[in-house]
Amino acid sequence: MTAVTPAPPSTAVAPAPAGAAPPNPPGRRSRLRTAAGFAFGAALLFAVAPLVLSDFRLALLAKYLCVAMVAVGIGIAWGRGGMLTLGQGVFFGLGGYAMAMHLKLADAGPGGMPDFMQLYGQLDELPLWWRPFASPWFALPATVLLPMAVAFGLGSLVFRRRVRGAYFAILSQALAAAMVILLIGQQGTTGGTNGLTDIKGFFGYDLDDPVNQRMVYFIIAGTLLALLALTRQLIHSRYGELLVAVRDGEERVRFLGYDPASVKLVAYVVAAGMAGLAGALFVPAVGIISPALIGIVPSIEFVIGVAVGGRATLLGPVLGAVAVAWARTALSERFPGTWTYLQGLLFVVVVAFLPGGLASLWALARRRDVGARPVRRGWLPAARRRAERTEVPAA
Amino acid sequence: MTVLFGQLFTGISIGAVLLLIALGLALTFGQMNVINMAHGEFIMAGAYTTYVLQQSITGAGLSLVVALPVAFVVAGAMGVLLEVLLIRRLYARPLDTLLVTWGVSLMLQQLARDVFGSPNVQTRAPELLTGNVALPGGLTIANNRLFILALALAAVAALTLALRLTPLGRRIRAVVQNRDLAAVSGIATSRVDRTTFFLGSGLAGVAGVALTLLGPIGPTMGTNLIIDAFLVVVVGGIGQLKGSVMVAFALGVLQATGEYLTTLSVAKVIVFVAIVAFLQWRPQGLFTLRTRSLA
Amino acid sequence: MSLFRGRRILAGAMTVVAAAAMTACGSKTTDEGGATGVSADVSGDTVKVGLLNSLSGTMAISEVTVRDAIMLAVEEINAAGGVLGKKIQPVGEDGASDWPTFAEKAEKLISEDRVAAVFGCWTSASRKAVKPVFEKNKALLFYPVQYEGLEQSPYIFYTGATTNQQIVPGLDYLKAQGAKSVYLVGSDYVFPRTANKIIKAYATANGMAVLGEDYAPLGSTEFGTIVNKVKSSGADAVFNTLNGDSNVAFFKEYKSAGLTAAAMPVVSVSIAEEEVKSIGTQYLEGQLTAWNYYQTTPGAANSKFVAAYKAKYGADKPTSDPMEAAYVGVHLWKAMVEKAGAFDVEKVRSASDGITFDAPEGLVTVDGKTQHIAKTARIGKIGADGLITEVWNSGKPVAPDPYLKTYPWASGLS
Amino acid sequence: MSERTERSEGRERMPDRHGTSGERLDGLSVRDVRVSFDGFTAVDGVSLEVPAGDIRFLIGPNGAGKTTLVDAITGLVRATGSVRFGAEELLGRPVHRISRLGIGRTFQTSTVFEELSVLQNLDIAAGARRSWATLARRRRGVPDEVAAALETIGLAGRAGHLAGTLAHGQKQWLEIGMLLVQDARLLLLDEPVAGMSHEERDATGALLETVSRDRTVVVIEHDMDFLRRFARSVTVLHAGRVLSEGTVAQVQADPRVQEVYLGHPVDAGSARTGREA
Repeated sequence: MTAVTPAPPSTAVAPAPAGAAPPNPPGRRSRLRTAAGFAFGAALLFAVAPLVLSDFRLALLAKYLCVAMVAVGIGIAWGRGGMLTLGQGVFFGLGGYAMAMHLKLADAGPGGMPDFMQLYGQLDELPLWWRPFASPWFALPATVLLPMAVAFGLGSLVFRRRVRGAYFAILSQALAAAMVILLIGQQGTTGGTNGLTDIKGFFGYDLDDPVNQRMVYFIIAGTLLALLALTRQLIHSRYGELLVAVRDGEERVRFLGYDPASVKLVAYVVAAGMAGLAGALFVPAVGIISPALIGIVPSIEFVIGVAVGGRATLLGPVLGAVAVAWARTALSERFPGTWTYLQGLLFVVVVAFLPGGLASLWALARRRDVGARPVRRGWLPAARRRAERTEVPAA
Repeated sequence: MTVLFGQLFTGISIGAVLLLIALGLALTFGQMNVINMAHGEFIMAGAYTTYVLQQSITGAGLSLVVALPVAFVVAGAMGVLLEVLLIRRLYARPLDTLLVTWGVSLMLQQLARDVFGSPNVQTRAPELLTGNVALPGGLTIANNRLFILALALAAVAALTLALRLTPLGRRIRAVVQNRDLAAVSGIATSRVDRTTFFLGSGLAGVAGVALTLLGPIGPTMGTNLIIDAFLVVVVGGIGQLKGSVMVAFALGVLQATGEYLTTLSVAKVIVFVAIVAFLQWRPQGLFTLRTRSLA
Repeated sequence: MSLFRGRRILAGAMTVVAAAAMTACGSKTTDEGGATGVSADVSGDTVKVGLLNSLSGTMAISEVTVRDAIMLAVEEINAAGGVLGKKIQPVGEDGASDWPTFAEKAEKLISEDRVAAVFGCWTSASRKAVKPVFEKNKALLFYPVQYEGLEQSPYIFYTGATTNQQIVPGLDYLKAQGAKSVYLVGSDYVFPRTANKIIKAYATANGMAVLGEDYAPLGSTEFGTIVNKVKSSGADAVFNTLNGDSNVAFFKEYKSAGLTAAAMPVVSVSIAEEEVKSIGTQYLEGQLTAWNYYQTTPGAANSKFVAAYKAKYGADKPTSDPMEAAYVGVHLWKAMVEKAGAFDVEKVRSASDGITFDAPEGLVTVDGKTQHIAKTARIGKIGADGLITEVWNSGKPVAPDPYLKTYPWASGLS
Repeated sequence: MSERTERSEGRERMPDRHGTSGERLDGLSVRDVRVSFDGFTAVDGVSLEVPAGDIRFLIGPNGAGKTTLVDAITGLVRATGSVRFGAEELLGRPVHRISRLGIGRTFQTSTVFEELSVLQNLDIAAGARRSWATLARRRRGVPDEVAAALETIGLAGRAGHLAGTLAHGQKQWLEIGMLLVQDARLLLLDEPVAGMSHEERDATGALLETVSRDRTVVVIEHDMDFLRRFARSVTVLHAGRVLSEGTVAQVQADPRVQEVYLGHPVDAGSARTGREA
């Protein structure tokens, strides 16, 4: 029970057993919808977007999709698991730095050192902890495993001690702040506030070349779709049901003989892995990773996207993240002086008056069956309300 | 030795600032469960109030004295407006208050930028508060720090007395402890909520006035303070003023010690790590209202 | 059942598409000259230039005034007939104090708006973030702020001071005043750390003692400990590379601790007239600054600049070094374009060497090799009226030396 | 892990009614249990024996320590003394471990997962011993013990409904059903019939009798009528101590009980809001 094994993705395509139609799991029609949805999404991302968007806009979309990956993870941890994590920037950053370190080393060539180290660090040789990242066999898995390991460490401490609700939110926020300070303080080896910039190549491909930028976009789009498939499986698995149960009644689940800490831990670790992957892909897409992407503000912005889209749905976080990022770009281009008002207003209106997010508009428009969730008025179940209000259970 | 005493006082004065900025949150977050990210902008409003008053009241000392109550009312009114317009709808989902008020804080910052300009503005401090008290052994204690310490302690005392002794305070405590029971006992809970929010936000305004003696007055001043303030309340324990008071000073001294022995950056990290470790030990903070409740 | 198979096929198709995209004729890093620049759109009777500054976020404090100064220069040039007969059409973007946003907006200005040049950026981090974008697209950036040196991009013109035009003169001045020891206080980021390395090398070579070195996180406003340490160190002077909000808190603490400009002067490199105004002369009177320009700098060019700026933005608005450098940048670009006779970036670059401009700070000359400009170094003292008056200057423009190659004591630095 | 997987998979196929028949029936033994909060002693040295298969009612005025005692047994609050179920000592174990020893409880306010269906609620309750591999897969079909529990609690027709849409009584039954599939051999029910109609009370009582055939049941209840009809034995708590114990008749005849308890006949109503509630 305490072992942590995330859902193996291969089960995503396991055939349904004949006969015994269970009342709840998605039926034929829903499967049809899913397949159609995926096909539509793939067509949109792989065919339409590259055709209609300029190189510059496509690169922006690639950036948005990275943010969307983080959002998918937050959707699991927060929407499904009730853990409002305001520190996803940390995991995004860990993934991004791991990737950027590798790419910087690859740019520098064998035995070379990243330019900034000589400039700011006056180092004669590569610091020890940089060295493993020269190997793609270390760096690539590290982009995902490193954030997951950190999440595992922190999560197993925090969840077991039942730190939750606002406590957890603020603690994760403090984590983001601490990470930023730590990175900036180590300027000679991390690039300080500048971060790691000027990344030229991606596994031998020149990132200045628009064709290669397009390739990076396709990789990102493909990864996002894969993550969505994985998430869909997770949500509909028994674990997914259990996670919702933990969100709505952690103590009750404990009395059923589960250890809610492990249940939450899995969701948190998965979300961290997704954020790490997103950070790793962000680096070739944008060419920079810096503390500015990790701190409190970007971490909240990740969450805002999820809230705007619809936290507990599968697609809500993706659409919300893309919509918020797009709105940010579009508004700031159109109204450079006043866009912050509009952005703030968007958050306020959506979160306060449309708690199910934009996805709930869709759901309201076409009443969906029982399996899907945040449709009803009031949206938050009584049990959840209690869980959030009553932050102080007898220890 | 002088330096050590100096550091101890620095720690205490950092604690006093933390306490002052956290005190309002101890009410709104601690008592009402509202995570108000715009609290920092209420502090900013207090600071700008001082600035505006100095445009017409030329005496620095007088303007400061006038600014304290005015800022309390200004920030308190902003808080009430926020409560009535938004937060009232969100009592059932405290975590969402965080996101909504964050949006509000963005807008308030931009508003400050448009009204007062992007650069920081200056206020004059009374000459008395820019000097220091010399103690034997070469030790000096800055007057503005003493003033803030006194102000923080006075605010705590006033708030404690108000909560303990006044009918309003009793009502606030009743609503905190059992909203439904308070409601059926004839307490207008929504009015109590509004009053509590007024007090909490008003205290932010007072903190803003005090901070003009120490730091910058600008559109982003609030964002730098808000996390520290929340940490104080979280570690202190929700619903307890004494927790916040003790934790503010403890964190202040810890930070000052860390700063002295290492660097400012490392000290900040040390404080964060200490907080995580502390919450491992006491997940509900230093002091908790023990209640039996499920989930 | 069949649907699942359908999805598997779909997944397969996606993989194929992705694989195809990967192998599709992208150039490898080893190929030469893969990317080509985007040329500016100069087809109409206007020419677009980009303005890239933070209008929101923490850096807006400083960068908004730079934007104002750029706009003033643009208007002046347009009023005088434009550049090569074309009116300048400014396209403004908000960098939002966020480095990746700077990169995004730079890319947008270059490839969507097809501007002829971009003016802006403030922090080193934002410059580092946009540098690859300008180099990739072979587009021009005019960077208006004093910085830590050690950089020379072919597509950036640095119109602010590099270290040998600001920090080194500041140290020279302290040395001449008889300072035997300094204490270093800075914000925790690239510029102060690099500056302090230079200062330490200088101090070692010149028999000055560095009694301490402390950094505050960016935006930090708690200076009790640092001032405590500074005070007990008994240094002759403090060299201050703090940035933004931290300066306000530092000087308030400094005064409260009983430290004065007479007993322990502070030389600041990030405090200009605008900052003086926001900190208050109550705390700053008598302290020193190192820059290349002050509002009080004598000369007809400056009188005209100050008058024009105040007329446009208000009599209470001071002018400062970064604003002036930004203003000068636009005029230098105009001169380069006119000398080259074209907006083409490569032609502008090769025409740049030796361009001079009678700037508010005095005569400046572009050094085509480093793409920095020769400027006069000036040490100033902050007065009770909030203005800074010059107490020393280098007498003639100091040639830019971003890598400090002409200073023997700095040989180990770059 | 693999061994566990087999067991849990095997359990799902088991034809027995609730997967419990044939397992041993244990009694609860509480010895000198004390619980105090910040100086206030809520349970002050309670000892009681509940024999296997009993339906024991815990009664007592508001603040007597009934719920706190159940909290102590289930690990929610720290206590000193000894609580044994069968051969296992419960005190000092974490909540979920105690639960896995076969101790199940309900709460005064119903705590079903309102956003999940009845079936999903029961499936989760049945699954505490499932391996992660099982958890990662979707539920296909209805596990046998869940189907049996659906029958027992009479909610077979509403399996697909969201638990939040059930009537109050039905939620309570769902909670009991969750204990059944959870394989609880000791059921601790906190005011199961509060707020129920007469018909619902009768049905609940009948359910308790069915359930107690192969389980031990402890009920906290204020409803005297319900107690008289369904209790097999009664323990009266007062001020954190055992005041009286015996059959319904014995307890009713005890003068001490009459003094402290029957003097406050309408406890049930006010109990909802106080600390004890």
